[in-house]
Amino acid sequence: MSIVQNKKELSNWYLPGILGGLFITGKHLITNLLNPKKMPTLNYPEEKFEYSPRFKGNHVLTVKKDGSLRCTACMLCATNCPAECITIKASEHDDPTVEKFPISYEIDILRCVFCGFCEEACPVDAIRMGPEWQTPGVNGSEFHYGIDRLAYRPALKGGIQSVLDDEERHKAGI
Amino acid sequence: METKLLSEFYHIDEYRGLAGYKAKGGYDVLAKALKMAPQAIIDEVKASGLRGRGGAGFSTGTKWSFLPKNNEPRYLLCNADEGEPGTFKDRMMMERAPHQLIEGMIISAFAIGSKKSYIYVRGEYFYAIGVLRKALEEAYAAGLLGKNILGSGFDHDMDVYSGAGAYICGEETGMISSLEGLKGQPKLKPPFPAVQGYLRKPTIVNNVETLAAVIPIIRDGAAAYKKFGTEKSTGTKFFSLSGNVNKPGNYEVPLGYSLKDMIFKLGGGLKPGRKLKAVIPGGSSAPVLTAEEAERATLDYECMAQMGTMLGSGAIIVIDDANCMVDCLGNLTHFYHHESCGQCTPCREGTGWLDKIVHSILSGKGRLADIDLLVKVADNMKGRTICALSDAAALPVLSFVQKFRPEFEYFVREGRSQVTGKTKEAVHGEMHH
Amino acid sequence: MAKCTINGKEVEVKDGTTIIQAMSGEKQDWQHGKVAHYCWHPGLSVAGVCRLCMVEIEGNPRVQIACNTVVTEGMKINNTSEKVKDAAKWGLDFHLINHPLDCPICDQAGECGLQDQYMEFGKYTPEMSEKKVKKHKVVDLGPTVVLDSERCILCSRCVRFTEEVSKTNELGIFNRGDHSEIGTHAGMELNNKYSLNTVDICPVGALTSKDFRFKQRVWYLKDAETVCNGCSTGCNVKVYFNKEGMFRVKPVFNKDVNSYWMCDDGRDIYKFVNKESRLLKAKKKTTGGNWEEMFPGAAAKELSSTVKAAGDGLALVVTGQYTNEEYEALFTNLKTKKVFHWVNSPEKHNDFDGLLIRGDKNPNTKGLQAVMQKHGITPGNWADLVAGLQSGNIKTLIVAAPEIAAVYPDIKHRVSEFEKAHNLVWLSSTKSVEVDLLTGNIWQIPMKSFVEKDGTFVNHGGLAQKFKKATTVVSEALNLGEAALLMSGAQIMVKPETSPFVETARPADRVTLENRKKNEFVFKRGTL
Amino acid sequence: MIKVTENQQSAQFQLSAEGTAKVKSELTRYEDKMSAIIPALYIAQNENRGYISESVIKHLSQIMDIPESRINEVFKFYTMFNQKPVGRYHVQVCGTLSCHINGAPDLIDHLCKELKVKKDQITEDGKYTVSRVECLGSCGTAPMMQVNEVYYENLTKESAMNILRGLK
Repeated sequence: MSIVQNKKELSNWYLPGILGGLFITGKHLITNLLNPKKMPTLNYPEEKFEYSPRFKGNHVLTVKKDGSLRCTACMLCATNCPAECITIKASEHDDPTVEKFPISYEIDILRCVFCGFCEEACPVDAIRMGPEWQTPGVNGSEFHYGIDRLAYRPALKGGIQSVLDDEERHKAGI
Repeated sequence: METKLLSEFYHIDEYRGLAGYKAKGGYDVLAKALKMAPQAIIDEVKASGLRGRGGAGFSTGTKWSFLPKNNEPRYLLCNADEGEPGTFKDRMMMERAPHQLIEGMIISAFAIGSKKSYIYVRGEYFYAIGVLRKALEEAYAAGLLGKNILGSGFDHDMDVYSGAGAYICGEETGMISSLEGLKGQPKLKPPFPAVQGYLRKPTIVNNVETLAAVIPIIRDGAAAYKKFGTEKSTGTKFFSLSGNVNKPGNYEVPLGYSLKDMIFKLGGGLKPGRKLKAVIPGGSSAPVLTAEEAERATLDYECMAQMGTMLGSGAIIVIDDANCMVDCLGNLTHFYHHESCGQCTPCREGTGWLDKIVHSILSGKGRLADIDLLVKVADNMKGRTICALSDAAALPVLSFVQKFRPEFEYFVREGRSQVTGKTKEAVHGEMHH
Repeated sequence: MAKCTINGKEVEVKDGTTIIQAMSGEKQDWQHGKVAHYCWHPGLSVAGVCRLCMVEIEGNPRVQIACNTVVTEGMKINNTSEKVKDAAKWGLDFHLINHPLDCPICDQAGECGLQDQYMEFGKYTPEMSEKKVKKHKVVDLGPTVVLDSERCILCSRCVRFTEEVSKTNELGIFNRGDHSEIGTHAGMELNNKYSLNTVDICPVGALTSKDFRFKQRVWYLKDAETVCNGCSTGCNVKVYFNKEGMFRVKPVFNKDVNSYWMCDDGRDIYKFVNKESRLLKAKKKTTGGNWEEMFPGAAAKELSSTVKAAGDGLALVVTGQYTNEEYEALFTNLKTKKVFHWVNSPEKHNDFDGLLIRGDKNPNTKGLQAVMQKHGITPGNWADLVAGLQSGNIKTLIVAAPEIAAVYPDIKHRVSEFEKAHNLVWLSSTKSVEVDLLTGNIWQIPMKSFVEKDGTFVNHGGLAQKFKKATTVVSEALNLGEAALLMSGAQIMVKPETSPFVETARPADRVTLENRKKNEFVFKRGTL
Repeated sequence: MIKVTENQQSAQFQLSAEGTAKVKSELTRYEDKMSAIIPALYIAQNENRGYISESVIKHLSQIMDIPESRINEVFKFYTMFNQKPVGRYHVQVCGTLSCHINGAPDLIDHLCKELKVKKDQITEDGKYTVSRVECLGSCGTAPMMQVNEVYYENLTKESAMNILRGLK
């Protein structure tokens, strides 16, 4: 790796470097003061950065029209997860059209590497990676997100609707 | 002209009873046969070149010679299930001349040394079953059945068994399963019925007409019988003419008779203003012939095979130009979808698939790729199952699509029939029961 | 013997074997080439309905099914030709056109015949775009099995099983064509002693076991072969387990013991191995005191003094549930003449239901009798034990208790008799409610279950069957031999094996704040 | 979890004495007693108002000592055994090819319209059920129908309705 050496005599002096730096900072200070609108920085946390839909943040368990979890506890995400941080406990649903659903669905966020493999593995669009990522926690156990945290946390406003829907699927005969 | 070898006295009502039948020379051939050696009868039938009249056209003599040469009990079964659409000759023979069938069966049973035989009649023929039962009582009373028939020391029992509505029971081993009280599902072959059939005993299954044809062969000898028909397809055969023809019905003609004469002379031609479009020569499972092919076809096993179709049960369905071929194919695929016994996967699922594809075309939602899909599915059903129903379901599809492809493509492009202009609502594909 | 060439290789088979038997070979290892098949099962009759096992035979224009065609001399068979591959591709396609998209919720996923054989022989370009046939889902067939008719490929294995093996004729295929469905006649249940075998032989997820329903995904389970300790037949079985416990038991083929089958009671033996029903710690209780837990090895060592003090006042009660090796060690180390063989329900001892279930519910009765004979011990009858306990000349009683207490109906009555002993040592792998209620000096020492130790069982027919340790559930448990050695005063060090089993509810590695303080990783800065 | 239960609405079915005797005679008539299943089902269907219910199968299974699932398999395989009640006159119009191209579909629609009933349902007075069936082996006299046990051939819309009205 070749390193560019600035051999000019002037760069050995202390003052010209400092004054140059101060000049640049002053220039930015003036322009921002004159038209604050053009400032690139955001007033966090009031304004939050608009991430692209592909952004891989905290997981979201999608819901059906009637609000129940879309997930069928098929364990494909847990199998595909390299960090093995998803533990699911499946059980029988009393509504005969829904055969299998998760009683407990837990992601240990501390273990999760946010790679999105679970999103890819899911056959029924039940888990997605949402835009938020700044979620603090004090106690280690707070970093175990359960169903209520993953599907119905306040930021999701009642849960994100899944694209797939059972009625259309059954009507199409699949 | 018709040559009434078997059906000479069918027009006489008393011929149905024992007295009327005997008056016309009935049961004399039985007396003659009982004096002959059983092997001589088999050789006579083999020499006559008689081939199965039910649909397969297998040489009857050869089939009889497959029986093991020991005197283990064996059965003779008469296949009167007649489920092939377009065929109604067996019904006429049983209703008009039950004793002819009974006499033919006793001679055949004597030839193969069978002590017990059944006539398996399809359940819908209540009247024919009644006539047969009465004829059997008369025969038992007259000593023609039971112990020591006509003093010849040969005893034989015969019974009628009623089916219950299943096209599959027309298949040899399907009928045997039905007789054994199981679902009428065909059995794995080998072992073939001649080696191990009904109740795992050697069994011979022949069609009504085949067994009746034994009588003229024994009465006049094989040479006289060979005078009728062509060199390889000897003798006469009943042809059931139906469809858009003025005089539908059963006609007994020598094999090799021209199909054109059958339709326009005996059949009385088409309705005025209609032109011939297609002919199904051998029952619904025989590939269809276009009008030109039908003009030059002759009704015998060789010519039919040469034109890529089958003589089958001899049921000629005439279709004129007022019918839409796609609609006719939909009718046939629904028939096979309803009648598949569901044992083998290619046929159980394939018939359903073909039916749904044709009906999606009929309802105007077909795609061009569907036509090639029909050919691919039908090709991959043929020859892959225990019995020939999947071939019977595939052959109409292949022949209809190959010979009337423009009509299918028109239906797909326009969404309605080229002939009738109608489309069928999609509900038809669902099965009712 | 008929000689034929399969895929170019010369093979010699007995007369009358079909091509599929020739290709699968004795041990089902398919070394002559894998044949796709569903309805053929070596233990059942040939149905020939799935039409997948197509092979090409020289001189025969059409492909033939391998399961029904008998090998004749000089027959040349190949199943690698394009025609056969195409036949298998389309055969599988026909199976799948009406098959529901249930893999996410189907228990059979991971070991499903359709999944595996489609990956191997499939076409990968499905062309079915019509409506699928809708049938009954989640049908309750009986106490043990759930049916899903849409997944069923109608291979009729289960119908043939209820006809030929269990001979109970509950199942049938009703209706016709592609509306046919497996089922029982209204109201009748699939409720015989071998009903769960239908779940094993069902190649797809149509028949699933109620007991295993949704418990675990099969690719999370490890399996190990062992011998069932449910009764004296000694069926070869495979147990399926992982970190959270043992989930199910399936039979393994053994020509002369259980062929391909296994009874339903045998499938519950995993319940006596899981932690919920196991004795985890040794327990000691002196008269008037209550139970105090202790380390099993220490308890056994401490007992060596009482055993030496008892001298010939020592009595042994043994049951047929342990292995030959353990009996050997027991009788060589604890020298005593007073040995009693506790037999459960002797009157039902030589019942036999004609297939696999035997009245003698102990896996190793014959082995115990052989070892006792070798050591010249004749088991005393029960009255002497009771008399000895009353008269007090039996001071210390060591009981090698049964693993599966349920098969010992007289346990409450017997345990009340043991209570009279001055010192009672109860060696058992499972918790025992009756013993917990006793008073007096009682020791309970946890034993290893049959899955956690190597050993040999001798079944009713005298066939000795060796089996290996599958896994460890209770790490501190001893086996009978170790306990006997320790109690007889030998100075051996029993090292507990590491047990992968954890409490089911607790996630494996929860990081709590207390852990973080102890965990030095957090405070030492890592070097890049 | 759907429980396959026996629907209780049909009271326990009992064959008449004469019917039982006929079934018993059928058992010994053929080479193997299983062959008596189809005749027995015919006898039971005639005595149970033209259709077969689950209790009929249970009763037959007791009399003939054959497992219920075997009888039920045969019953549900064949089309001439009705699984649902039918009217006193079961009008079965053939719909296969020869009849199809000779106007069978219009005949069926006409009959359904006239009798104000949908296919396979029973008219209010319980007298008729119209259903389309497969080939009845009378293609020369198309279009045709079978009412219970009698074939009526060479039909037109009017002649068919006259025949049906004429039935008591």
